[in-house]
Amino acid sequence: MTALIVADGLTVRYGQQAPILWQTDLTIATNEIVALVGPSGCGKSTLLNAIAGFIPYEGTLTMAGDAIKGPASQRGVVFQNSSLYPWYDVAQNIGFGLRAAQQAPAVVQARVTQLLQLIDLEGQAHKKVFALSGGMRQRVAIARALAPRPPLLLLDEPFGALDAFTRQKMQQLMLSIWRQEQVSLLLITHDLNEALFCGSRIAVMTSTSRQLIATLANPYQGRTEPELSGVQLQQREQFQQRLLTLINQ
Amino acid sequence: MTALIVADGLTVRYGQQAPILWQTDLTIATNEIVALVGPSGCGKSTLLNAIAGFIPYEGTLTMAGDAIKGPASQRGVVFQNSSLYPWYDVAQNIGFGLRAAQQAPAVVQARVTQLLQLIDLEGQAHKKVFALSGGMRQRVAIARALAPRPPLLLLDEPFGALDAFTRQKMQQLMLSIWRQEQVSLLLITHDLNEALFCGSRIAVMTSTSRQLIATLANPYQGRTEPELSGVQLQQREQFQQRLLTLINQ
Amino acid sequence: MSKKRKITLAVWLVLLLLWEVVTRLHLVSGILFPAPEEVLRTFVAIWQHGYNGIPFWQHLGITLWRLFSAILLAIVTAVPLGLASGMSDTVNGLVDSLVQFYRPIPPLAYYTLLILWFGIGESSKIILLYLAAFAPIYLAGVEGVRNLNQDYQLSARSLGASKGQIFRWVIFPGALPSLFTGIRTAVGVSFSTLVAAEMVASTSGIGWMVIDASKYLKSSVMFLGILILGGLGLLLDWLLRRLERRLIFWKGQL
Amino acid sequence: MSKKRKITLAVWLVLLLLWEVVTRLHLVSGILFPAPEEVLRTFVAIWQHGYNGIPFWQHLGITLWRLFSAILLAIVTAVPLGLASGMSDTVNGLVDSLVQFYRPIPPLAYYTLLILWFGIGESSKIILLYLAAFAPIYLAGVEGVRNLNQDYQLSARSLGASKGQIFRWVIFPGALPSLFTGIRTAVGVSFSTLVAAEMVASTSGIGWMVIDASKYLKSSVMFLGILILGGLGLLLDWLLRRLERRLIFWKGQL
Amino acid sequence: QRSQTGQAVTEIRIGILNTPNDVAVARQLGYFQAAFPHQKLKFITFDSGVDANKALLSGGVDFATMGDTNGVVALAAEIPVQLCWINEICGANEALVVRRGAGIKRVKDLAGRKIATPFASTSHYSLMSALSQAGIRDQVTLLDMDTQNIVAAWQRGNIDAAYTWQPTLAQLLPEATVLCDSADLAQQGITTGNITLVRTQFAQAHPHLTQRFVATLDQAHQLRRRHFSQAVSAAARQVGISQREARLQMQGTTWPGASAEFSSAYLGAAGSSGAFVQAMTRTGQFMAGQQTITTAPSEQQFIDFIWKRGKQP
Ligand SMILES: Nc1ncnc2c1ncn2[C@@H]1O[C@H](COP(=O)(O)OP(=O)(O)OP(=O)(O)O)[C@@H](O)[C@H]1O
Ligand SMILES: Nc1ncnc2c1ncn2[C@@H]1O[C@H](COP(=O)(O)OP(=O)(O)OP(=O)(O)O)[C@@H](O)[C@H]1O
Ligand SMILES: [Mg+2]
Ligand SMILES: [Mg+2]
Repeated sequence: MTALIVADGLTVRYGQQAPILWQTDLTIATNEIVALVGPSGCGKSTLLNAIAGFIPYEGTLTMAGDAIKGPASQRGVVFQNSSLYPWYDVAQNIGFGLRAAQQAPAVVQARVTQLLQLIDLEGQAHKKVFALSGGMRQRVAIARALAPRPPLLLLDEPFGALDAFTRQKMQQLMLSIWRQEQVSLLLITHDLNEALFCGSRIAVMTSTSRQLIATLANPYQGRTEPELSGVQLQQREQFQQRLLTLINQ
Repeated sequence: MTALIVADGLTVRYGQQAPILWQTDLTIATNEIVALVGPSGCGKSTLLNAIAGFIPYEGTLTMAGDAIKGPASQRGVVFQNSSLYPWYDVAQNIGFGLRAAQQAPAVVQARVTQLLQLIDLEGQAHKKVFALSGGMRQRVAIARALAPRPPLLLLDEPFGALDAFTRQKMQQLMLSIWRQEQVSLLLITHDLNEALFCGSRIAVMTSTSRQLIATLANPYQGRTEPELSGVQLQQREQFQQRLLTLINQ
Repeated sequence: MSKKRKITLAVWLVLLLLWEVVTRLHLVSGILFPAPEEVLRTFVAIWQHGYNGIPFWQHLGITLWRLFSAILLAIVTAVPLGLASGMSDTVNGLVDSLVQFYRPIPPLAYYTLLILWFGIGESSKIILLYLAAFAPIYLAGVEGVRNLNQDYQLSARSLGASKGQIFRWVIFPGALPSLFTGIRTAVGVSFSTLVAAEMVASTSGIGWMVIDASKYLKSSVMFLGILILGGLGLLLDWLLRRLERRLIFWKGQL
Repeated sequence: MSKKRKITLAVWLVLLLLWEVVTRLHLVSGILFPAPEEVLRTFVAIWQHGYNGIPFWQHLGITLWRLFSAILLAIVTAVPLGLASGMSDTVNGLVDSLVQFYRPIPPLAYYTLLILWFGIGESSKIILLYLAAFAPIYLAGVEGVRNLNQDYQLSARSLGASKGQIFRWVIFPGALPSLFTGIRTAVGVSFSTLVAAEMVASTSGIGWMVIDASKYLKSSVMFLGILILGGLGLLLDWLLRRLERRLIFWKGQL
Repeated sequence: QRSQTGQAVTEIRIGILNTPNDVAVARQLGYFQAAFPHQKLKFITFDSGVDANKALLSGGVDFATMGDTNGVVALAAEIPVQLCWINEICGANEALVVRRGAGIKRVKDLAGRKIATPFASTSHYSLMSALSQAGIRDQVTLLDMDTQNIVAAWQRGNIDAAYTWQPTLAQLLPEATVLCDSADLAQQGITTGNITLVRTQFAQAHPHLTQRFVATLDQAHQLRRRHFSQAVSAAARQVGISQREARLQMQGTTWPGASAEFSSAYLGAAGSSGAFVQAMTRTGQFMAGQQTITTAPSEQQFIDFIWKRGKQP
């Protein structure tokens, strides 16, 4: 396992204020999913935005050995507040990255159609984005980030507005993409179950830590409750409790 | 129990398109919490927006007997995408409704301070809203809607961006407010556990129903898992399964 | 008819009535304030026989040609330059102070220089109108970019869009509402520079007609010219707004 | 010094150099294109002895007074009217077509009417500048409201805000970025109407100085006037932008 | 048509004033077409000599008609032009009028009053001269106004007097009396008139054409002398005003004609000075005294300024 993203002594502050992140370290290996959990306002989005190249930082932050200097196509991002382009319809939004990479129109269309199906929005290709429901918007944002097949996906609570069922489908979609393609993910979530289902490792922050306080290997990745024996379920429950305690300490 | 909100044969469409809601009925009684669940894109927000008075409708829709003709201060709303005023700071956003009601500055301040504490944002009174994290924003939006003590609160996935712990706190906050004050709530949520914990009744829509297909009394309101016996837990599980089946049918 | 339309119509009817009454009762001198009928009569006469030996349509045509070529030129140059200046500090450093400097200078003050450099033909007139139209569009471009949510640009770069692509696919549409306001202002401003532009060495054009008439105190022709210019402006603005509604369907949703 | 500033400075130095070279080499006629030294000399002379028997400060003062009273008046009236017109169909029906009608009419065309109604004193000059400044601010107000996310108004009404409160607490701040662009355009436009305004029945003011000089082909005075007007405009715009940065801290975050 | 430099002249551009003058008569009666069958003639109307001067400087026109005060400005500004023709001498068509009943009988009574005139025009110069003669130059408020604005200000009662020309005068006259006109002033040597300037370069390269141009205008002068009403009706049609108006305006002016112009009465014979040249020299001195131009050209400079018909082959 080679390290794709390396953050070493990463410090991030907004303007002249006290730093939000202080000397934190993080490694994301190739083809792993790091689920990042922590209480609201602790700095999860800030960390993700720094990796995305959206905000300046101090310290070391590299992707495949190169310092991160700004947004780039290797790092697909889904914002916490989806920023779809209102002047494009659903299909045009999803195809944006492919058009940017100058793919042939037929290729773009094929991929868009495929993605529309994956996110359960077949037949909505030509809807305006402001005529979408909150959950639909989130799914379009995910599809837009997935479309150009970036080696790293940064997802900031991508399923926050989805009902349980759709959410599960999307989680499974993520995992299957991750299994099929050589892709790494950083997934911010406030749902521990989601973290346990998706994460290869689980990174934890607390309100006051300004750093990752722990990164735990997760033995339950991809395993739904029915798959687990009673003992395993209990162990999982304990693991989850441990995480909760860590987060809120 | 008197009916506060009555929707009778309510039909809502956007422009000339096929109606999103078709002849649906709904009653919200005084001092009850209706939790509305359903898959993404089924029309939950549309229903809430119609009740809020944000979009035109056909059919009957009344609050305390009067037809709803537009937004009004009796109906506090938390949007799915929080629309805080970026030109005001946190405290000014929360105090907006109180200032609109021409409360004395001291009263406004006292209430704002109280609410800041309830939403765990003490000391952040003077932050700019665009310097808030997603979860913080959501909490400010909730506090803003709560501040003027409207008799009806319409909440569109108000806790979607909150971590499990903060989310629980906010749910409990809602319940305690509901118990202490004469207030009714319509709560859209994609989390069945949340619906079960908060809702007096649970209203269900499906992808294709364009109506509420069921409204079920919820015996588990306000009861956390540790409070329930094993049998009760199992019954609750079954109830939840039944809801899931309803939603996704 | 919408309520708004009805009110508008009423306003204009009242104004027309007022005009009629004021001139009927000779409340103001007829030399400088002709009656509506007289203006109408003048219009018919000019429509049929032209003004100064030139048919009405030619006057109108030449004015519109000057205006449209100037505005088109302004749109074509000010839109990319304004957006680029909003995006890039280098471009901003290069052009912004120049635009901000020439912008407040009255056209009448530098018209002399234009005549010296470009002669008294069409080019100096069109350039004058062009300069008047350029500034509001440029400014709207810069502000359109600056007011645009930064997330749009960030996500475009994350999706691998090049600078040019971001320009065309994100900045341009994102600034479009602002640009439209700018273009509407520019149309107004270049219209209102028309008289200055057609004042020198002209023998045709509606602006010239107004100036010429005013010199010989043909007040009904003056009024006619004013009404035509105002009406044209109104019409053009209405067309622009229709276009805007079509193009910027996401207005107020952003 | 930022990179942007450096570039700006370089641009101006290059222009100054070019000017010097062009006049030194007599590439253009010196009659209407004086050398920089000569303009400077004229400036010193006018600074010391005034122009046409009136001290320089008085020329500058009267011009600034006319400008500022006009712009202030325009802000005070056009901001509320524009916002109201963006909010309410009734107000829009009442005033919009009138503004859109007068907006494109060249001031030179209706100046005679202003004199007829308001005389040849300061008022007709200030009104002319006022009318020029009004339209861009009004338009920016209307568009500022229309481009504002509708959720802001809806949530304000849900919070029980009255029409007046929504106006002051939501519409006004929400449209402020747009209004600022409008005001900046208006300042430019009213500056550029200055010569027209001071052309009639005037014997003082920078605009009049330029016109008077151009009548006698005193090119160095003309250039001086142009430079002063451009410089003043630049300065005012810079001040406005500073103010804007302070006031509209949420720019680009919306 | 080839000139001395061997260049074919295909187009002649002529700056004109839109008044019933000799150019208007010549245009209407087709004199120009007859005289220049091989050239395209382009007539460009200028509001004032100010704009005409700029056009001459930029090479936009070859000939331009303007008030003689603007001719002085052109000379003082060293625009490469020459005076080749006097179109008309101002007389009763330009006058100083005062509001009737304002108690103003003589120019002296204007002290403390507001007087409007279009600056840099012949009227401006005439007014300044009249005021200087009365010794009240510094005791009046002068206002720079276009003709139509003079009417507007007059009607509001904002001004007490105005020095202006027809047809504006006619609009003021119902409530006004004439205090003096340009004919009165001309008798005291304060002569004003409209003149035509030619670009020096053009005159030198194409003396034939310049000669023919002058001759064409002289035709109009001759017509006026022989058949006044024919000239009036031609001018009226060309300018688009009524016969009555044209007659009124033309009666107020003098059209000297070529033989008089190139004699000592006006421009002087070859190389020598003439009365009009001397009047212009005084105008230059006066304007320099008013600091409207920086230096007064000398009489010799004015003599050199006149296009020399005598040198023609
Ligand atoms: N402004 C609009 N114009 C047109 N169609 C709209 C508009 N808003 C929503 N819709 C459509 O109405 C349907 C229901 O949307 P709504 O927002 O009510 O869903 P929802 O149940 O709230 O979903 P979610 O859980 O994803 O928020 C969707 O198909 C959506 O595309
Ligand atoms: N643009 C900004 N300027 C200043 N401070 C900011 C800005 N964005 C975020 N912050 C502050 O940084 C801290 C961390 O914010 P961040 O968005 O990273 O939290 P988060 O962990 O993503 O929370 P949530 O789960 O609620 O989204 C918060 O205290 C917030 O107020
Ligand atoms: Mg976050
Ligand atoms: Mg919704």
